Amino acid sequence: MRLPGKGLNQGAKPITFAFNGRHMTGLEGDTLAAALLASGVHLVGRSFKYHRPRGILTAGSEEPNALVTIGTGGQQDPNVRATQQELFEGLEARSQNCWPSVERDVMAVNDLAAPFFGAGFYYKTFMWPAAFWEQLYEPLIRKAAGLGALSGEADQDRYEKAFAFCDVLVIGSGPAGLMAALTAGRAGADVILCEEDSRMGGRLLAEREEVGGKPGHAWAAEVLAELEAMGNVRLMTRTAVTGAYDQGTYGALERVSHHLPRRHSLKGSHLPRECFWRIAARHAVLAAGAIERPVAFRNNDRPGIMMAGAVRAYLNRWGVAPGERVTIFANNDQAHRTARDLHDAGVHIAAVIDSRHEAPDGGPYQVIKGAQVCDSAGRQRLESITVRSVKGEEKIQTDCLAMSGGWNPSVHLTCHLNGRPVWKREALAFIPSEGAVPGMVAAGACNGTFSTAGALREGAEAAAKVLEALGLKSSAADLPQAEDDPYRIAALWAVPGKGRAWLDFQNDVTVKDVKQAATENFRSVEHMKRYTTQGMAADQGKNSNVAALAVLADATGRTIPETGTTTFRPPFVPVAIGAMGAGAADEGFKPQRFLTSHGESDTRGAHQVEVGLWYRAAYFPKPGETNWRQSCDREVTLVRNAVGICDVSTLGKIDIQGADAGKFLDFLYTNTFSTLKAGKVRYGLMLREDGFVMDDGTTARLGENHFVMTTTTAAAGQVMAHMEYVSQVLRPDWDVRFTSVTEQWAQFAVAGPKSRELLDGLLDEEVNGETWPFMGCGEATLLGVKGRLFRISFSGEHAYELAVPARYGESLFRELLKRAEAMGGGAYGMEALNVLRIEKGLITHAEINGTVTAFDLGLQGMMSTKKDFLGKPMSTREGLMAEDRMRLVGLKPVGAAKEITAGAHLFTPGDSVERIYDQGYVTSAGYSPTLGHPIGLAFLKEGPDRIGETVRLVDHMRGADTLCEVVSPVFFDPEGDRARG
Amino acid sequence: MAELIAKSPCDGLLPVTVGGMSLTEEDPGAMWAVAPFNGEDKALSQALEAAHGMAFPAANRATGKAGSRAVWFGRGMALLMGPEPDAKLAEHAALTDQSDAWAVVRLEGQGAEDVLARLVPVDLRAAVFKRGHTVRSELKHMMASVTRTGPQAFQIMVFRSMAKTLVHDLKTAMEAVAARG
Amino acid sequence: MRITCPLCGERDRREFYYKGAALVRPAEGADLDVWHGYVNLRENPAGPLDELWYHEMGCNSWLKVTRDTATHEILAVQLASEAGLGGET
Amino acid sequence: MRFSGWRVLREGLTGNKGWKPHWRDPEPKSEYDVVIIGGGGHGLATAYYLAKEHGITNVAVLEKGYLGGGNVGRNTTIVRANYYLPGNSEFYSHSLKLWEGMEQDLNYNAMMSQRGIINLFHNDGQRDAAVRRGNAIVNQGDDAELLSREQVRKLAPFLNFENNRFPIMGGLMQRRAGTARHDAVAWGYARGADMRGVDLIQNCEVTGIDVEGGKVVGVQTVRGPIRAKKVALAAAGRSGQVAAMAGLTLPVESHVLQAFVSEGLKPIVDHVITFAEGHLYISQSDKGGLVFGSYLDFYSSYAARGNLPMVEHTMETFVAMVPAVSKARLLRSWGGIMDMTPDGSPIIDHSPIDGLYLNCGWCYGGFKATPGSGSVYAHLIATDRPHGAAARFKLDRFRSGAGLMDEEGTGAQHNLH
Repeated sequence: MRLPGKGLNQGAKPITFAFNGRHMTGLEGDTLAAALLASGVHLVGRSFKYHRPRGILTAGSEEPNALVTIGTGGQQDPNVRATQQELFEGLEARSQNCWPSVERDVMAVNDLAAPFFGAGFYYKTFMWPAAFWEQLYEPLIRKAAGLGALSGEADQDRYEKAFAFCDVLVIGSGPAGLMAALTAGRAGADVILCEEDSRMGGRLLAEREEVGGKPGHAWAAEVLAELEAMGNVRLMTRTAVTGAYDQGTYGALERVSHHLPRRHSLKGSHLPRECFWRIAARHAVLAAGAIERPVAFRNNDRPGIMMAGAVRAYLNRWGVAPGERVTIFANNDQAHRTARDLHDAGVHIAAVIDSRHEAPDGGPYQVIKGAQVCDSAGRQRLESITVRSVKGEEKIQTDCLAMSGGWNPSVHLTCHLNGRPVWKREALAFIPSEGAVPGMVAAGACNGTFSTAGALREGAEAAAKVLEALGLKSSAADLPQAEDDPYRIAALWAVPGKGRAWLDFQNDVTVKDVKQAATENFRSVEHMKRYTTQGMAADQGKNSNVAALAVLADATGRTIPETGTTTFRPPFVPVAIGAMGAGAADEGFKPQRFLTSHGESDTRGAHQVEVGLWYRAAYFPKPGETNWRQSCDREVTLVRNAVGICDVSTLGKIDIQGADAGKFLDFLYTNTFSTLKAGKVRYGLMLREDGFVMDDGTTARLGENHFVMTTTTAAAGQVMAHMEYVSQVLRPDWDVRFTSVTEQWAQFAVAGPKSRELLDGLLDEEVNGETWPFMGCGEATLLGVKGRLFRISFSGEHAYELAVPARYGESLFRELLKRAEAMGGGAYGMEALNVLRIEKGLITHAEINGTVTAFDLGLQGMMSTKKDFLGKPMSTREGLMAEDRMRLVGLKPVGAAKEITAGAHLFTPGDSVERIYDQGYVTSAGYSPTLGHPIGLAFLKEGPDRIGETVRLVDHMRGADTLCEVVSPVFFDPEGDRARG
Repeated sequence: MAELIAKSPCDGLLPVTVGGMSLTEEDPGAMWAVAPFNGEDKALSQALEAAHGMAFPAANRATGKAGSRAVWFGRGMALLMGPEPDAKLAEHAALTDQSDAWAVVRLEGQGAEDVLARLVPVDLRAAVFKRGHTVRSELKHMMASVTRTGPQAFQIMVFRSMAKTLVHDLKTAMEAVAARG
Repeated sequence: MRITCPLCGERDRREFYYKGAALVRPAEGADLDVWHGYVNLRENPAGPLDELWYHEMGCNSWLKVTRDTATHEILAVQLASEAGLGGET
Repeated sequence: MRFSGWRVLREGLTGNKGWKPHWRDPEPKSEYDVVIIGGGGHGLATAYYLAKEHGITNVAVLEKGYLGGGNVGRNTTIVRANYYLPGNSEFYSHSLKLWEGMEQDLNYNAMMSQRGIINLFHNDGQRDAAVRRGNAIVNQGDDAELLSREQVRKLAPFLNFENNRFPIMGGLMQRRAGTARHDAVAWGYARGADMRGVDLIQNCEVTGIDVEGGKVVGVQTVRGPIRAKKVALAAAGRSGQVAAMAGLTLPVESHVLQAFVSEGLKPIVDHVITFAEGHLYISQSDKGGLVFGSYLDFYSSYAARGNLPMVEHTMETFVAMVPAVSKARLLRSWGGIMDMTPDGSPIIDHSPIDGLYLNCGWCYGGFKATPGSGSVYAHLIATDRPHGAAARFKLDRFRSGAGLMDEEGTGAQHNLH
């Protein structure tokens, strides 16, 4: 019911919305919960386990009951807190976890079977017969469990992430936070003030207590105006600080457009739905306030039973009275304000029940002292409560009970770095342990100081402390007048009695469950939590942890501090995966690297595949070719018979200079490079310190102190980091410098018997065996552009690699293709490149798979005995030289089924196909059009000693089972005449 | 005789204008990595001064001016942007041509700082990151160099092959910033 | 986590690559047991640890960072090139 | 007390007053035949199998905190046997078989759910690696099958098959794999061990290991000295610390691995799904929470909590691969301390000290190993001979280089796993 002349948004624009299909009207500035209460709606959802009818308990993000679903399809948003969702025109919300409707939910039968659904019941049954778990029990449990539902469609909204930096991060904008921000701001500190709510002010918006002689919200407005005017203060509303991380890093979630009509957050618009902030703060002031805690009594979970502070918020901020005959049940003075405020607003107070005999008298309404509420009635809305006092039990008609068991300081963030809160007995609450988060100071209610004056004072003091550490002068803050009432409270956690008294509303954990857990010796608070699931619901126990802890302490005869503290982990409030993963959809996931030839390959219809971050052409289909094999075979053949062009720019290229460059390479590679003549290229092998092969490639000597190294595409980054490591960490005195030139040069392989002919006229000098011998290299001018030429071959053919500055890459690629095609050649892609190198037994990372040694690859000859090199000592371990290691061989099929598949395993014919008889596996396979049959490379136990033997190849995954002959890995032109000639 | 045609890294991708912000490709001229050899730092800096009128930049700083800059490029390295390096520099430093290795763009306009705050994990606000300041950091997941060239202008560099992603990421952030109004 | 790079200043952990314990490399000729200790065995303390980080997305410096593995507090940072980890050569 | 549906029914009708403690809280005795250091999944399972399979019941499990408070209570609950290297193959195969009979054996419902795991691959190289793995699994006698893109689509239509960065090419599926309720595994073994006379002693931190003449004779604890004929380490992330008490240095680095759970949601993910690109693994619990994880944070840590870069990487991969979960909200994240070996595979072996046994180096694989680890470790402790399924988990493989088990192929060096 909305009260005329009440609330801070009175007279605001009316907004129409719908709940479960029913259309209603609220006011701008309302939360969905406020608008529902104003429209007399209390039944909002159903509980997790028993599907009990539930209403609105709180007025904040800690709400455990009033979770709804908003939107449909790609915008369907489950588990939205009605107490946080701001009203907007056209908002459509619906209840969840109920069928067919929230009023009539068939799963509510669970409530009748409650006696059998006690703590941990599922650990004790559903075990017979074993197969029934997956087939029967579990599907039923899964169907019943869960809250809201995802639509299964891709999210249509945008999200973003951002970084922010500040001297002081103030978390919370209540009296403590505002005072801290004001003090720090005036001192010139770089301040960020984060407030989870849509409006700054915290409890000042919900209470009627004055600050500085004016209404709290008015004082807040003045402070905010001053902060706004400062250049050094950043105000962030709708922004919840979600986590504290190391060295002053904080995560924060900004709800950018949840409060706007949905069209604003559609892909068409660029306005993100949420922004996840990474804030680096030198210091932080935690002013997160406190969360009021319920009292456990029989049937304390009915719609209409709310937190006393929340009732005040609905009344004073939104002008909404949640009931017409309100009762209050409390163990502390503060809750009496609820009665006072409601009464002043003309709402009938049926009774105030205070568990303390020395409770204050309050106003002109009955206060029942030393009494407790021990039961309630009303299925879908509270109708009455039962009060137990010295006079016995009496029933009181009421449609709203405002309860308060006291307040729990919001210590959550101080637990994120494993800090343990400490018990403050006089406040009956856990408060932050000092220094739990380096650089963070707690102030106000989150520090167990509950008066407004106390909060203002601590906020100013916290800021002063931080300013001092920053070396900034703080002028003594002029603290405004405010109430400084003592926080009078007497312990009351659970009202004794029969029946179920709820602790964790959402997960349906009752006092009985906690007691049973204790009986079953789950005495550790962590055991109790895990056994009963208390604190594991969407509110992470914000409403229930301390009370549950107290009940456990009581049940195990220990004090609360003895029983232990509960810990909280990030995030403080649940964060959409889409927000923390913002920007990763589709191409945003990882950078895309494109070759200069990419566009030209596209126009030629190349099938392009991602190789690491790069895109490379797999093959270039010609008209009439219906599958990749046809294209691949043709491309292999044109290289063997004419000339092929392939973009090889993805290979890592590192420019190495300096007086010690040769020495450096000798240390890096297993073989020697200092002896390499200028103008020549040499193949090299690199080990890790553990003695296994890291990478291979060719390195060219361009001058006395100048080399250019080639790495594999896959290891380019790793090798660069490795070289920096060796240079900086291991050999800092050696004079050597290197720079990646992978991106500087576009490099193309020109391979095939007609490659030299192709170069005629392309270079302005003549190309012949003398000018460019095999493994020769040097500068060359290509069509007037200074580039480099390397006579190296990865195909076994007479071949060159041409490098030009990348700006000319596309143009040169076109020119090379034009010339090649005129000679019956053309472009070849990764598939053909792969077949060509397998035919020659040349290895890639399919073979250099991290677990092989030079010995396995048959390259032990490259391990220099004359010099030291990185990885040498460990490479001599017996295990890395053992004869029975799997070593590289070639395979060719024999018998009928001619098939070789990568990943297949090898067996000795006659052995049964079991792991214990496993002889090896195929690393690379392909069809060789040159030889007219499939070929493969494999690692085989004692491989080189088994040339000529037959092995059985078995591939269960692809259904291949064939015999192969073990051959040399070099299938084609073993003498290498074609490359040299 | 055929001749080779040059193509810039962001060819066909830029310019882009969003709200009051513009993203354009820069033509930096020549770019050479200059890495002084052991004990040659001072000599190199003098040679650089003599030949190109600018000192070797301190860490996180750029020297020179538009058209002829030396941008600190990480440990023991600067990127000489504009002129071809004087041959004498080679006596004191390793010189490596990078003219084609990097995509160079200019982000300018109201909100440019906010755009970079969505991509770069370093505080680039004017109060701490002034004209002539430079950082090596990452832009989203790309290795990047960012230099402030004006009150609301930045020079941003990533590897040439990532130009498309650079434009995609910057444009997306520009749109989000503009949408906030 | 934030690490103060001697060259770049305070930077987010995301810019760095982690290698692990910063140990002095044995002499090439050292006994294999010594090499085994260097490559495989770790004191693995729950407290201050000298370790190697690489400012991969920054200035390319290798850093020797002294960090408390129990609290993540960073106690010291220096350029690895000045830490003498290469051993006798 | 034997658990059953009838018991639950009977207790329900009589006010649930008859439930008994799951385990006792005994005072430590002055001497045991076997002292197990660490009351996590592996320690409790070891105690259980020592008692059940070897009749050794004069056993104490010493836990510095509460039972099951370590990694067994903070993981992504995945159970599988899809390894491909000798050593891991036979061990995880043995472990999965034990999982399949665990609940009846323990009379405790650990909710072992064989919903199947699908390892997705995105390119030829990853596919060939998956094929090699799948073949190894079948050769070991376990189940594996290669799924086409369309077969994957039928099982998990909500995945982003059109991802224009790393399209899904297919998957390797093991139907017998799945998930289990992690805490219940620890509690089930604890209850089973306790019933057989094992003393489970909580809040009993070990402060020293007593060695005389190269032989272990007992341990020092915060609750006094305890003599023991045999002492068995099962301290997971703390292994290095505990071993140091006996003067041993292990080839182990402790790292933090984060795990994540979302708010409860109606069922959408029916299987365990992993992605080769970005290394993400996801499943959905019976309570409806999406449970997922990714890489280590990649720095040594005992803090059991992580930092944002890896959190963000995990979420980014999730968004890229499964855009349909973008609106699911992360509820909680936590970190476990992983004992990482250079090759990423575990150690179950004698230590150089007589009577002191090692069980450590579980890296990412500890939870799924729980029953297997317990049974083979118990066998080693009881018989002083390695169990056939764990004969390759040798400590000296790092020294000799023989039999290294580098499943990832990233290299047998600490920083690479």
